Amino acid sequence: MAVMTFAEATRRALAQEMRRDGRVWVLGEDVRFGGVFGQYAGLVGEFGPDRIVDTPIAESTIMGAGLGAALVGTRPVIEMRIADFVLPAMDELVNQIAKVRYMFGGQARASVVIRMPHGLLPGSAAQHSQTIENWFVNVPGLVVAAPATAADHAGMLISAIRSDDPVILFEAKGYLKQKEDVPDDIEPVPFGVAVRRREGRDVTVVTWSQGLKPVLEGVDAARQEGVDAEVIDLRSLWPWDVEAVVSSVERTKRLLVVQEGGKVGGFGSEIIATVIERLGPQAIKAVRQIGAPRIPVPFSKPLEAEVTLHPDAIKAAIAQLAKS
Amino acid sequence: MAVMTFAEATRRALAQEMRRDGRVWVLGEDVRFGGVFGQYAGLVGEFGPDRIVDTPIAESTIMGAGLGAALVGTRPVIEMRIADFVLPAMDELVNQIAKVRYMFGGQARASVVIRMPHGLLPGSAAQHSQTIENWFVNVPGLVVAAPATAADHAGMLISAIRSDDPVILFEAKGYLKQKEDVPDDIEPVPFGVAVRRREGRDVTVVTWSQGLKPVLEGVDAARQEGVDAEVIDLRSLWPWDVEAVVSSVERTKRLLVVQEGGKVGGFGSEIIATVIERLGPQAIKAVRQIGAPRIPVPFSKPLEAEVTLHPDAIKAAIAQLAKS
Amino acid sequence: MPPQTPPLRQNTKAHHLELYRTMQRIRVFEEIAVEVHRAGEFNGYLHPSTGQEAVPAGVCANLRPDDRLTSTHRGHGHGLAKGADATRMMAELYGRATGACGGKGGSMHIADFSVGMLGANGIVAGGLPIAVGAAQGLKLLGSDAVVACFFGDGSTNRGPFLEALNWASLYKLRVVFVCEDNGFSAFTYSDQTTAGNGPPERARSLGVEAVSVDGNDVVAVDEAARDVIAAVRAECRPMMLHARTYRWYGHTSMDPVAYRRAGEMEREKLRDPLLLLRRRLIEAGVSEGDIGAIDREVANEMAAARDAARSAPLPKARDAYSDVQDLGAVQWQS
Amino acid sequence: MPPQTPPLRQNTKAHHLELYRTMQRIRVFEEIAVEVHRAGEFNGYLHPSTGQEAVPAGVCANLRPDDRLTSTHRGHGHGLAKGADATRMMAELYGRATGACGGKGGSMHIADFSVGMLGANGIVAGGLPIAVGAAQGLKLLGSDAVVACFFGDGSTNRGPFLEALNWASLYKLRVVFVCEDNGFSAFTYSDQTTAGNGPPERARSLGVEAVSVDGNDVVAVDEAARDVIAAVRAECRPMMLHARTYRWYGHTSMDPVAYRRAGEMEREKLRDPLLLLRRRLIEAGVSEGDIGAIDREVANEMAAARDAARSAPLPKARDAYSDVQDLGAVQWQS
Ligand SMILES: Cc1ncc(C[n+]2csc(CCOP(=O)(O)OP(=O)(O)O)c2C)c(N)n1
Ligand SMILES: Cc1ncc(C[n+]2csc(CCOP(=O)(O)OP(=O)(O)O)c2C)c(N)n1
Ligand SMILES: [Mg+2]
Ligand SMILES: [Mg+2]
Repeated sequence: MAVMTFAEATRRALAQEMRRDGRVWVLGEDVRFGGVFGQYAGLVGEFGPDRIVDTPIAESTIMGAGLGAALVGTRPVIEMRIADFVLPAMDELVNQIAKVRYMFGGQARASVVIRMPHGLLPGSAAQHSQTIENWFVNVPGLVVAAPATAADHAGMLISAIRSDDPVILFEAKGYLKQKEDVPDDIEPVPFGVAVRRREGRDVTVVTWSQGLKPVLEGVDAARQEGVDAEVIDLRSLWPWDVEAVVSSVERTKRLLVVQEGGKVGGFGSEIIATVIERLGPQAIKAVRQIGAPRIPVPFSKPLEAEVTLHPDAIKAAIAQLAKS
Repeated sequence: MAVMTFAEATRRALAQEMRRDGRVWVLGEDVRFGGVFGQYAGLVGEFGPDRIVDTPIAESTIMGAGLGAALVGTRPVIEMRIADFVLPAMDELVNQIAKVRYMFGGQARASVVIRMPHGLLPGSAAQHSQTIENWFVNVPGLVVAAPATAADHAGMLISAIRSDDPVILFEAKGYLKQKEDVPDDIEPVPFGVAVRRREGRDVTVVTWSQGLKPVLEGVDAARQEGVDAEVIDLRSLWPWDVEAVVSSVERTKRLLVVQEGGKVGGFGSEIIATVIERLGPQAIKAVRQIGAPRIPVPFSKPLEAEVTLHPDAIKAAIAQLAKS
Repeated sequence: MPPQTPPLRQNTKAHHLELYRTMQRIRVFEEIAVEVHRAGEFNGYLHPSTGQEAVPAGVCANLRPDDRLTSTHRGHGHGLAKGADATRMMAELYGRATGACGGKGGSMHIADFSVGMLGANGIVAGGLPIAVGAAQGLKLLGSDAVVACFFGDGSTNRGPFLEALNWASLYKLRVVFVCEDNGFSAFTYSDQTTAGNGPPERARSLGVEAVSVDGNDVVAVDEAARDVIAAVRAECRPMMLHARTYRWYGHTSMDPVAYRRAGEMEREKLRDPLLLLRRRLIEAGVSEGDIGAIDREVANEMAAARDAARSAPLPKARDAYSDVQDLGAVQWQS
Repeated sequence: MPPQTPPLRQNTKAHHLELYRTMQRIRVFEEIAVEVHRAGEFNGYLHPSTGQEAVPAGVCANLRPDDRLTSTHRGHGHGLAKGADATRMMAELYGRATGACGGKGGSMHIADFSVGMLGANGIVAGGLPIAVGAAQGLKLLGSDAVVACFFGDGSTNRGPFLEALNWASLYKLRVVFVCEDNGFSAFTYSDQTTAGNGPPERARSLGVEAVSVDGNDVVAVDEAARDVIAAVRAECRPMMLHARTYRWYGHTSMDPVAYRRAGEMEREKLRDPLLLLRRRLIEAGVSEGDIGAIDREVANEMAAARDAARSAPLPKARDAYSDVQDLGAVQWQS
């Protein structure tokens, strides 16, 4: 175990995979410089500029070239800088990467990793803060991961690189420069397997990515007041661990979904709809969802607070659910 | 009343608005030719090539130029040809159009209409068939309409043109060349107001766009067998008529959502989650959702049938819900 | 003869007959496809390249089997010229289980990776970023294979054109950008939506050398492509081959081309690439009989392809669920 | 003097002093902004344009109030030069209710529609399609207003550059494409990611005439812009003004520019646009005192802007819910 930043954990994981497999390479803006969060610091020294490739500012072609390079047998790691910049690359991601294997009847594999730091980083405003995971959950062909811990960031990056499917790795932007414990040997973390971060029998709280820290705070505070909430960190959104959630809700009969992104049209609704269809409404006592209101992310602090998760609100929601 | 194609109904609505307001104009590919569904047939003759503007194949700039033109006070109708082609224009739509008013503190209005024929048209395959409404429901700043009848297509186009908000109009691609009754004077159809297409007390069926026709078939067949389902055609997805759905489900206690697009991550889950949060699970007896499985749209007919809505399956789901 | 013309092939006549065969195969494949599509034997979009056959024929005659190709929505010729099997291609148009993509793609998504044909594309300019990435991957793997990237004149107005050419130039990649300039962007003449002096000048402004050629003269295309591809491979840098040609049918097989300028089709028919080569072959002493023999072979091949496609099985419903993804794939339920 | 130099302004000295004032206002505004940002007085991204002031100053001196401007992430200079109020701009950086955008945008989204400043942009090349659309809308409305579209050298590698220039050329729109070529694309030198011979050649390949100018010489920029904007307005066609300049700070105010080439900053400091103009003014007989007076006025103006911003109120939580949309707006709940 060692304490390091999330960015450093992924840097080590990537280096490990690049040493293991010469077909793995990186393309993105400013990666030789080290990447905007230092995720690539120093890698060009070890792997050279043909494997740590600085690209023009050309997201469409960063994405599309990644696909082309995969089609001839390399394993590109596509760096998007932040998730908002995938918007100019949506055609290449959704119309091409997600579909080539299928459209071509299995002849092609788009074995790429798409790294997208997402979510709130204070002061980043409307075009640099978006959380749009559910769009990709909606797109057949894609694997969608959204880890919350440094170890999971690193482990899921390894799994993503080894996967033959295209994997979108939403990295928690606000956490990348924070430090956590990371195992010395970084092991691959599987997709579709949630982790129970707290045990409890009163309420099931489901979250992921930048939802986890405020959830744990809120849950621990609720525990002080005698309500035991179970916390499920999904870690990946497609595939996602339906069984873990369903079996917990079967016990607690109460479900709270907490997401940093917008509640309307977000993945939280997908969880609720799935659980309701699986268990039937009568098996459940109460359901709630916390997420950002349907407004763009504003710049000024008191405004930004309106789209930020607050442990107090989470605690209050848990208490309210436990009573119903 | 006159019988005409959906495309013709929208053509008349557009001409009516262009006569009324000289600031309204159209930009898109092949619009002088008449548009790929004939929605613009002959309009260049009346309004000239400066208001019916043939553009290069450049979706990013079609979208972005529409925004720029709105910022100086014109009212552009942006033609995307089919919804799949919005993918290269996502930055301009989501990062710019949806956000300018907010980011600039109310100084700007992006009063544009974005026309996107969407959904299945047989044989169109993976890149020409997508149904991605829920992504835009997730984006603050946007109005999202998805009408199902010719009259609603025309009426909502009028409302969209007159609206100061940016409005996405998902037109039912498979219906555009079909014929229906349309009033002689096309009146604006409001957003956020659903229509009850069938009354019934056993099950509430919610649908929109290309869901409506198979739903009506399935519901009518179920009625033959003694189950009375209520059909709510949402017509717009943001804003959407939560009250209409909630009050119906309060009565029927059973909810079936039918959508043509992918069920996973689709708007159906949003409806279910919203209703459950509003009424509480205990107030409801059963919930189901029908939508396409999470696979790309395949070309070959027997495969395509797997992502097509079948009235029989809808009927069966209604019968099953009524029993539970 | 212009000075850059390469020395004649060892057996020019045989080589030209092969070019003829390739073009005739494309011509007949598409004539049959249009006929049966119009007759309703399958649905979806069909974009014939009739009139443009000289470009894929001339370019692909100079590609190695391990060279790659990215295509467009108008991709039948690219596939056939690169060596894809006509029977499997026709079966794909029909949506059959035996099709090149098992029926999942149809005409607009035909691919045959076994011959380096990395796929047609339903998105205009969609192939350009893929092509440069493929070349970059090949370079990383130490291969000297070339990627032939086909695209239409209309696609030079989309952003990926600039991005991909800048990219290929920057990383010195082995890409031949083949611009099939047929004058049309769907239902609109490209000159009405395109500013500047054409694709070659755009290419040069991005550091990509460009060569123009009469895209209806297969011998000219072949010779230009030979030089261009040799330079691209040896010097490890991209080049553009800009071929002026003409689209005979409408944008799709169903488009009556009401917008065509008067007299244009009549003029262009005289510049039919097959007619031009046939005339040249005869002048060079090839007999009508030798040409007729090829025509008959091709007619038989394509009729057989059509018959095989007609009688081939459709895929099963459950096949809709395969090849989506390994992780998180949804299962078929009967 | 090159032949195309326009006749001198009626009062050149006064005009040059105005150019000086504009540049000095940008310089001091940003120096203060960097200082207080580094001190943690507000958060978010801050992209200073220090060293590049001559470009917006010279261009905007030739714009009418009803001309429009689209900007970039590095937009303080564009706003100030176009006439936006420094106090409201500074308040926006601080996220105050009195800010140009009520605190919703911050530095990266500053806009002032009252002076035709249609907004900074957090997306590289984001302003290009907007600019051509604005020009198209103005033309449709019968106005002869010009749109000045500012963008960086790095953005010429994104697709919208090609699309927008082709567009403006095609529809003959009144757009001045102002390329602020500072040599950097964020943390990377642009020459490492850009092929070809530069933005002017790219522009010409799209039918857009281009003029290059020393972007650190405000008099040269002013004179070139005068010609270009006059031609654009009178002839109703787009042109590019390509200005070579240099970025003094890092990509953001927090970037120490560890990647800067040795000796470069020292060389560039000698080409400080303010230094160059000051020297020229003195040579032309302007007194140090007159210049010093401007400096003092500007210092006072900007210090006052900072003080006003510091003490201005923050927006209220409920303000987060306004100006999203009319239909379907979510309501604030205390
Ligand atoms: C991004 C995108 N926009 C629009 C279309 C619709 N479309 C299909 S082909 C075509 C014309 C393409 O012209 P060109 O590139 O010259 O190819 P050609 O059809 O002439 O072979 C258009 C507009 C599309 N498929 N993709
Ligand atoms: C589409 C997009 N990609 C990447 C970024 C991150 N980014 C912000 S500014 C910048 C560099 C832009 O270079 P240039 O256009 O030359 O402008 P400069 O910063 O030099 O003024 C980058 C890469 C972005 N904002 N938008
Ligand atoms: Mg063409
Ligand atoms: Mg720059």
